Amino acid sequence: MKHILMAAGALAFSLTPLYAQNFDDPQEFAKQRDQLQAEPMGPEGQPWLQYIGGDMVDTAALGLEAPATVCFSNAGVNNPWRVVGYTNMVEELKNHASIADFIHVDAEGSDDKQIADIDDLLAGGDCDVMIVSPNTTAALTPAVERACEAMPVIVFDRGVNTDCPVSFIHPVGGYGFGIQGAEFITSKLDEGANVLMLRILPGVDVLETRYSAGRRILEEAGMNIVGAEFTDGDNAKTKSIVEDYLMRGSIDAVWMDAGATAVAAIEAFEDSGYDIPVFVGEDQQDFLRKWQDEGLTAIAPTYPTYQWRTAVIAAARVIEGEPLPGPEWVLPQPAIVQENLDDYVNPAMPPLHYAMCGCEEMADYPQAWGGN
Amino acid sequence: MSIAEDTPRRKAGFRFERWAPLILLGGALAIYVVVALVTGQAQYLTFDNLIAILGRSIALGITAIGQTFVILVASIDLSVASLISATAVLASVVMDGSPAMILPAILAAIALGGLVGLTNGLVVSGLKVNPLIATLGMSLIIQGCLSAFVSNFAGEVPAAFQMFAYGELGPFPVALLFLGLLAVMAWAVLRFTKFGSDIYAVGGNEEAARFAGIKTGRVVILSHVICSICASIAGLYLASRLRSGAPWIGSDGVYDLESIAVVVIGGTVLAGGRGGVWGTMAGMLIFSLIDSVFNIAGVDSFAKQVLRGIIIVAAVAFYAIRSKRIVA
Amino acid sequence: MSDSATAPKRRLPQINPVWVLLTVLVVAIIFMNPRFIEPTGYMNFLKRAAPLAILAAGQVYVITSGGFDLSVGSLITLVVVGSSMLTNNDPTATYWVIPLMLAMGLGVGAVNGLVVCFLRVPSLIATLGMMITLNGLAFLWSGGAPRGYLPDTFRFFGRELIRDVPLVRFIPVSVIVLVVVVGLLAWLMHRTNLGRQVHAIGDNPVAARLAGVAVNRVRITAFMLSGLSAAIAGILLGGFAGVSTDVGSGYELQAITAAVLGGAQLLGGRGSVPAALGGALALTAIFTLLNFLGLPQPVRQVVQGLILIAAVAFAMHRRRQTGT
Amino acid sequence: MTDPVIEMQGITKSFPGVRALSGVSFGVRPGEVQALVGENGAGKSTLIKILSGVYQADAGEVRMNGEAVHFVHPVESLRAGIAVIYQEFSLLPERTVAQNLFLGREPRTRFGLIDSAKMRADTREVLALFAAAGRIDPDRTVGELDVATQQVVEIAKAVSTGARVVVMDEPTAALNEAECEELFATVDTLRARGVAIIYITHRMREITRLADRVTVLKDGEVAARFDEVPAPDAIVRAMVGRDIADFYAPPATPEEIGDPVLTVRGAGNAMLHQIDLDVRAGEIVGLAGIQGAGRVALAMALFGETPFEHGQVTLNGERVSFQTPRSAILGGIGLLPGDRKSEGLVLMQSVRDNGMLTSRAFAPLWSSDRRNAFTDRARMDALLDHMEIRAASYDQDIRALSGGNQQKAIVARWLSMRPKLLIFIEPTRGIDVNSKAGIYHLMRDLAREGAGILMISSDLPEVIGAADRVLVMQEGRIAAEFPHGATEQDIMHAATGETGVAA
Repeated sequence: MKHILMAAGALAFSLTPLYAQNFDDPQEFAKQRDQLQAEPMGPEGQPWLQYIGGDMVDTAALGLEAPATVCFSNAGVNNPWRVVGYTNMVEELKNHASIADFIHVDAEGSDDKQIADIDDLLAGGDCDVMIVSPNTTAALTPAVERACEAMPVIVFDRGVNTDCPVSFIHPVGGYGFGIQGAEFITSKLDEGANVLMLRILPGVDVLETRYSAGRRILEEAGMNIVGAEFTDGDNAKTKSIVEDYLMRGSIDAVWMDAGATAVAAIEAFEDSGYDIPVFVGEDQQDFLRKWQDEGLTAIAPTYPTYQWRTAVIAAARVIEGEPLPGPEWVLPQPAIVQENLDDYVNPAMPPLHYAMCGCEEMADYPQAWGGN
Repeated sequence: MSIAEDTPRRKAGFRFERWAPLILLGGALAIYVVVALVTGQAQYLTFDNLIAILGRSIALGITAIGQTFVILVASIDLSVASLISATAVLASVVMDGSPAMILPAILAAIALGGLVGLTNGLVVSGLKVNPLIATLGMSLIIQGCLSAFVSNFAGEVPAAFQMFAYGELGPFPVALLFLGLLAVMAWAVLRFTKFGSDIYAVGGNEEAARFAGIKTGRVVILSHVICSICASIAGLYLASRLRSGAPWIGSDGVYDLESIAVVVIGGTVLAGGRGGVWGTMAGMLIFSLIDSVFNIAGVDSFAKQVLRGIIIVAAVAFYAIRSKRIVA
Repeated sequence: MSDSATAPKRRLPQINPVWVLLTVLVVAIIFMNPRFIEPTGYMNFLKRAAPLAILAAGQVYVITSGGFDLSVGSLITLVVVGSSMLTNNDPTATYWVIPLMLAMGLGVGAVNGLVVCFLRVPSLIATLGMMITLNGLAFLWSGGAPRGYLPDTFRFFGRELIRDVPLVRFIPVSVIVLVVVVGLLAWLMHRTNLGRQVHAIGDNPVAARLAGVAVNRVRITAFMLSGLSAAIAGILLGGFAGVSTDVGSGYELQAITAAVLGGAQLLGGRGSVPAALGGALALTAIFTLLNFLGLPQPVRQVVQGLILIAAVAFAMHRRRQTGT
Repeated sequence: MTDPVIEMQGITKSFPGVRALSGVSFGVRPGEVQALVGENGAGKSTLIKILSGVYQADAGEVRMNGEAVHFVHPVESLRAGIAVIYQEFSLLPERTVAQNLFLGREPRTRFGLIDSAKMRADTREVLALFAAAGRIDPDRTVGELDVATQQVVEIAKAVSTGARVVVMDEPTAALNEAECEELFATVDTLRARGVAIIYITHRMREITRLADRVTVLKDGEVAARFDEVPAPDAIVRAMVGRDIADFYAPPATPEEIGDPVLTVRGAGNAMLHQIDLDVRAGEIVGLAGIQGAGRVALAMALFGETPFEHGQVTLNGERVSFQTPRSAILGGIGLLPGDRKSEGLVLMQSVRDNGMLTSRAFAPLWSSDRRNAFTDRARMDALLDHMEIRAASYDQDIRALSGGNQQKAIVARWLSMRPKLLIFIEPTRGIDVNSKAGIYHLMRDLAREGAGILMISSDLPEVIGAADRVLVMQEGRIAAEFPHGATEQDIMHAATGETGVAA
């Protein structure tokens, strides 16, 4: 046992300096900060069709004919965000006659399986266009490259390390998310206020960038960060952690890198008999409702699920030979604030529904999303 | 005298257990063909597709070959998933894109596997800790050490090393040939070496093995070392396939429980002493076929899980229901 | 010995090492955080430990009978998700949803038991299959994300406090549930025919069968109690923390760990409900302590792994020393 | 006369609570068959286990070819040339005959791989010593062979080690007459080759046929040593060494025997054929036969574990058809299994728990473990006291008790149920001589209280001495019946089918 620990320790020390990956990139930070302010192009009120930055790619040359088959290699539907997104996607398909067939394969959160899935689709499916939502960036790059050789590829959510896809669709990004929440806290509190940062998991790129951006802004504003804890996205653990912090001292604000456990964190304050401080959550219905019911001082940055619609729209445009924003299609990433909170709260929707879905006008809303 | 002693064993001309994995595999294949035909997707019945199916679960197959060894000696290894992550990360960090470091990285990964296997074996055979607990504890320790220092994809494997996962020799992927070779080697070890014979003896009746002069502790330890080294190789394969290693790839693939399920579906009994590596390969193929059937039939991923759980139990019941032994 | 009827000798009560471990850990926690001795401190601790303790108390039945139950974690998830689907924001639904969930726990346990007894699938595989199946069912039922809130009536058990209690100021409802459930399970295990027979079938199923024990009935009952305890744990967890999709993951291994820390013998024959409670409290105390020490998650995993191996190695060592 | 290859002198060995051997001296010369006889529990097995290094003697020494040896592991004795064929087979059922024969010492090729061809050839060569050779394919898995053939493989395994000393522990227990003759021929072959053979048996006929010398053990001491094979009576007297009438309880008087408790007519299943059987209240019926004759199968059929498929069973005047042990127990049958450790005891539980097991099994699951419809703690303790069970406390784990006390606890289990028919399988196996008498008297007491008793035993003197009537089984049938006082010869003849002695 001792040997193992020593070996692991030695290994670790050799690793740490090399592989503290850079999730704190000032350039990217500044870029996303600008993009949050930028006026998006495209139809107003339909953010899933809007884009920031004006580059377009022509797809007529790809020579596809409608109707065509679209294949979708999905990293997974293993969390509510992806469930809402996938529902958006399925509903959006109904708007596109040019997509005759839609084949969905689900990798259940495994890189290895997703690579195999893409190979399967290439070997046997009659795919004309492929949409990929990669499980992780680096691992899926070779598979996506192979897919690119065979057909046009649309990538969304996480990217890949290649520019071969027709377009990579994503909202502004993790820095933007972190910035919105942290700036809200600094605008509400004075220097030296106690801020607790709650994080889901280490190592996930989109979450790490949220954290680094949030931390940078809080530190620059002179906030006292009392702790940064991982919750594993587990409500019970979140509640326990917050309770433990409350036993040790007061908290003026809670910043979270994802909103899944926001309500549990709020309940920790309630159950321990404390006032609810300034809160950064996300656009999940349970948080929005709590916010509205309790009159919180809060903000809900979003990582909009409407990008799943956009992926289908992009595929349809490829088939129809229409131009689309690319090679990057940057979608706007609005935050829900006090002023527009009422627009997003909908008691008919399930607690884990992501309100920034851009789906309210779709045909089967709200039933398809589990609402009444 | 015990019940067994006084009851003459009935002679069985047809040994069901030997053929059961093939029957199951045949069944899975038939279902695959039928589903492909019924859904009008005959394009899935080509040679290329067969190869793609065979190549679906290489990492699982490599791990399961190792798991076969420990299960045959009536042990079990739950630490393979975290070991896969650890070796994948170790290899990709040591290589760090440099082709010159491929060999040292492979050696380092295998050494780590050997060390973990040795420790597992010592704890199981020396301290007499139940193997389930010993390897579960080991799994937590490895995962903890790993994620203490690495939290994302770390390092990068050079293009040359990606040959392992992506290279092709004629129509066959290199990794598939490697898996075949590994299976043949494992079969040869079990069939032709004294060590292989000892494994069956220790798993079948430890006391009898000890009386025959077999150093049972050594056999258990060596089996664990083989199992862990196989897991390291699976880790190397995944590093090659994913271009890098991350601390979650083993647990995301559920290689611990799935490798056990594959071995058991292949007819190796958890109590040890019976089974073999070809059954395990059949089990792996059954898993791959089921996955492919789900994909071509477009089964919803949640329903897929439900079915998978039922299939595992049903497959094991297929063997076990005939035994009269009380199990717990 | 012929005089044993007149002067029945009792064995000297051997102290189960888990209580020593727990005491050391609690002292360490108090040292780190003196406020732990206030009601808020230890009551929060007990509240947090309650679901695991109940789960471990149920798991002990299966372990003592010679098996494993890996399905409890996903059963917890299914209970939470299912409750949220069924209550559908209706506070009055609680009164039938909770009994239904308890029945579901019993039902899942019964299926586990039937598969083990009649299909003769080893429980490790049978409950692994059940674990995968139930996880899938939870997703399938909810379509991936639960559709309803859990009403306050449902969350009462896991979340509410009974205030103005003399001496301790307040008692969380979940602590009362803990005491009642573990008390009942301990009584069943150590004071009834069921408990003695669970021990017997785990010790030697052939002998038990030839002695007339209804091995299958007892085994299925053990699995049902484990399922029931998982349902109760699920109701507490759902109440404590609200709806989420992976509430129960990892609990199966924690429950086994807690039972083993309490000295339950894997593959059957020995097990104690109070000691499993001790194991669960010790495990929770370890986590709490590591939290106070500011140690990150990875270190916790390593410590958990080391303690698990050390506990069993120590037990085996003791068993060999006493020559049994 | 050649020098002894093995000489054991002054061997003493104690186990907790039991002195198994005291000052035993024993030797065997090359090319002779030395019969080692004694009752169960006389110390034969312990002596052999010391010779082979399973146990270490407390005092005394073992010499091999004149040099003191000290084996601490069976492997060492095996290497030194001592092969022991234990009663419990040590064969691996999933492996082939050849693999079993060469387990742990497989021949290898130049490359270090197992030389299967040589192993197969060597196996054939070894098997050629046996008449059964033609029937045994080296590539068959052992599990597919019948018990007799497995026995041959077990012996062949010992022979194949090239041992100079071979110990056979009741090798004919599972063999029929023809197979016995084959075995005797094999023993002759070995003797002719200069192998020293220690032959443990109960059967006088085998001693007369095979032995050159005889050593009799009794109560852990050498009771007699014969350099020439004496008349069987002399051996028996030395073995028992006491008044047999006192050792066994007196047989039942005609008045004590009542109406039939159990009547079986024309019953059978896959292993049993045309069973007709009566057991009366107050009567002890002995069931003799060689291993595999179906005695245990009959017990298990009556007990519902492997039920009869046809025929009639009447218990206390009522037609019954038990399909499970539970229903049989409810009907009034109790059974003491032959292998206490694997079939009788729940070892990690207390003495009292073992005693109360059955009564608890028939009480409601949720009711108290202290009291049920059949017994309660105080009555169970009284019962255990009555049987004079020696234990530090009834809360003690039962595994710490001696075999005799363990057996009594199992008897107590049944007494609380007041069964009408009690089946004892090998009731005194592994129990020391003094406790044996206790068990016999206990059985007689139970019979006097009105129970019918069916006793299955491989110990012929025990069957003859303890039973009021002896039934002999052969190949799944009841082949003969003898009244109290039959001779061993009569019974053996019937059991091995030499002559169809009808009662």
